[in-house]
Amino acid sequence: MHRFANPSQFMRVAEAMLPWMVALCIPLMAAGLYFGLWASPADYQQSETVRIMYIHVPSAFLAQGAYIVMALGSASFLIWKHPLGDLIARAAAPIGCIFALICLVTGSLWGKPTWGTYWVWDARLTSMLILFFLFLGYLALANAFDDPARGDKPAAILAVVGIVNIPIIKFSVYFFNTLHQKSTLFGDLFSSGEEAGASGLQQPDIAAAAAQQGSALPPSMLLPLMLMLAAFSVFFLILLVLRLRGELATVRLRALRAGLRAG
Amino acid sequence: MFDSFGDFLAMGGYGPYIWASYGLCFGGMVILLIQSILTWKKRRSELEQLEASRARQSTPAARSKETQ
Amino acid sequence: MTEFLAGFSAVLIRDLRLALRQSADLALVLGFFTIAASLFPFGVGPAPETLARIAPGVIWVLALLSVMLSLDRLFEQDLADGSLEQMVLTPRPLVLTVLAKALAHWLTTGLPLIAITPVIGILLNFPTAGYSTLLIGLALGTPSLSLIGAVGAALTLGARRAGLLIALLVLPLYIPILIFGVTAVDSVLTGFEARAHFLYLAAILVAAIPLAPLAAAAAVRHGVEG
Amino acid sequence: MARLSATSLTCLRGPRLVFEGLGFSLNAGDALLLTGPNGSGKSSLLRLLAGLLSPLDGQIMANGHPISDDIEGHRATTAYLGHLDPVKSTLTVQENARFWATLLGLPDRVDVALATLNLTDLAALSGRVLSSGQRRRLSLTRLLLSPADLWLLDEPTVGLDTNAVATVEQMVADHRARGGVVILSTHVEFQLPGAKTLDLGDYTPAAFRSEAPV
Repeated sequence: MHRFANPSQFMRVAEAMLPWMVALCIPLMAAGLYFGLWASPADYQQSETVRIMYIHVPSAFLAQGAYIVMALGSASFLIWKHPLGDLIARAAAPIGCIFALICLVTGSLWGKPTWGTYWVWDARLTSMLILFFLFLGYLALANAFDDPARGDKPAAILAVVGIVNIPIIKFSVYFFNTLHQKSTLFGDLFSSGEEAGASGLQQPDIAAAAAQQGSALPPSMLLPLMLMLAAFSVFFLILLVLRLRGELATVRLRALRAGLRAG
Repeated sequence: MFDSFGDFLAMGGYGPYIWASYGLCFGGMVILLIQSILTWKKRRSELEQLEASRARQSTPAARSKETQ
Repeated sequence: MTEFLAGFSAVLIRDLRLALRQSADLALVLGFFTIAASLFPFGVGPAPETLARIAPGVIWVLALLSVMLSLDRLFEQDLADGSLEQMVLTPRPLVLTVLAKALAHWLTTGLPLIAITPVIGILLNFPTAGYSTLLIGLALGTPSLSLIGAVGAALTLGARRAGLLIALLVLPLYIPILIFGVTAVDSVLTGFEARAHFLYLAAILVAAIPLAPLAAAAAVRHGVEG
Repeated sequence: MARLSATSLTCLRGPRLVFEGLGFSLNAGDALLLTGPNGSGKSSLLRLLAGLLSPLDGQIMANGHPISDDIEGHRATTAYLGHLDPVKSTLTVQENARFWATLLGLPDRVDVALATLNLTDLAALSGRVLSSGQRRRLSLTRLLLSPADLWLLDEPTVGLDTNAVATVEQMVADHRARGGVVILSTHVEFQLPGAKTLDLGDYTPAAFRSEAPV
């Protein structure tokens, strides 16, 4: 089925859901911001800076989610020749890259008041930095060919190779981190010590954030976090559909131009 | 809860860090959103323009085909 | 079975012969490794203790970079003169051909690096107690560098600025090997033993041997099209 | 059942639609001569048939099965001679030939192949010193070292002297006699008795067509 022959069922469903998603995202975001910034208590230890968590954790969640979407799209393109697979990957990659960057920046802005430095080679921040490099690699490879269409398959292969390597990278980063993590202030804050040997894909960030507080997050903090997570996820889907439409239009344009320049 | 808007902005002295990170985060998201919409709009207009020019040009070509 | 080996060894011998006949390329890799290593004393100061402390990290990072810099030798020339597409067209499984090329690359890059490492160790005042761990680590790690590098080289066939692009694609995937290699030496120097680190390096190698050629072969098949 | 056939083949090279709606059918022993102006897609068609290029549309069938089903199997039964001569300058003629012979699976035919294209006395020379005609003859030896019954030759005789051309014509005739199929493009005179011809100029898409692939 030529992907530009007719927008598949998938796209029609996605288009139809778009307005609903927007209608869902705005209130969620507003509520998240209200509870996150205004109506939730400061942390006894980090005081107000804990509010950065409400955007740091969701952006980390989206960055990893985007990579998984990218890898699944690429795998379906490579293995089952799904015509939209690589387009979904190409749509998700920039989103994931930007959110990885946001996660890193908010992480370092959160780190400055609490740890005194903008960057600490903490296991989770380091993993996010490497994930950001993987995104850069994908984007560079996907656009490294004179004929844009030639970049589809190599980029898809890279995404699958990347997802296979992520558990190994995460494990080695935690391994590296526990070796160099004696008892610094930072140690008990992020308590990455106990997380050493996290096998398989990294456990969800929420648990890590909860573990970091020693006891589970108080409900007054968990609410804004959940709201922001939901709002960010819906926002991600909106962006994905928008960019997917752009990718599909680009491919259709290329086909038309080929037909035109045939003479 | 904050007792005054001033305190809210000050954020217990950590205002710059918190507002910087919120600003950058939502700034990034808005830029991403706008860029996505713009590229889509640009592509769509190119598509319409191309299809229009094809429609215009295919009629004379069709005519010239009959005359061959 | 021998029929598979015939094809495999034909590619291996040819690549080794090509590399040895252009031994200038070999010297380039070793030259880079030595010069880059000797830059560090100028950078961090010649004090023996500082050098000794950073020596394991420096040697491993430079070994990694040296392997990566010579990855274009794997497919670039063969694509240019049409050999690569002919290799795709032979009845031989492409996966074995790619594995043979990666092995040839390791024999002509990884092995010489390991051979010259003691010299570099002297330059950087590498603690003698850690030598055996360093060499074993490199012996287990550099083949994986060549295998993962082969995937990077295959993915960037026909891409603009492939040399730089390979670095961006491959270096993040090299991080686990770097970590286990360097921490192996550190743990031995601090009185622990490095068995666990070697097992991790070996595990990565055992996984890379079948998986990397699969990904590289798929990328090569795409690379020759066009 | 045709050894090789194509139906409504369409080829896109980068942004350009090279040809469309192309079709043919060949049985064992047949030959197909591709003609047409430069840029009409002769090389692209040969690369498509070798499985080195995937068509935008249309179907290529080998022995009744689409080649896309088992592209590796198809490639293993195909000998493709492109514009490039894969001759390594640091290897000798003998080493070059033996490498391809081993890889293609007929290592014991090296001497016969070199003799056929009278490269025997050049056997010890390294590739660097060969002339382009000699390099072309060396890559032509690959046809004799390969079990493939389908030959796809892209201007095989470019740069060859007259008796070398005669050798190639003889090679092609013998191959067809053995039941092989040959598809070749050429701009010079080439003896191909009883061959079908295909002018790619007929399949170049008209300047503007009403039904664009939308």
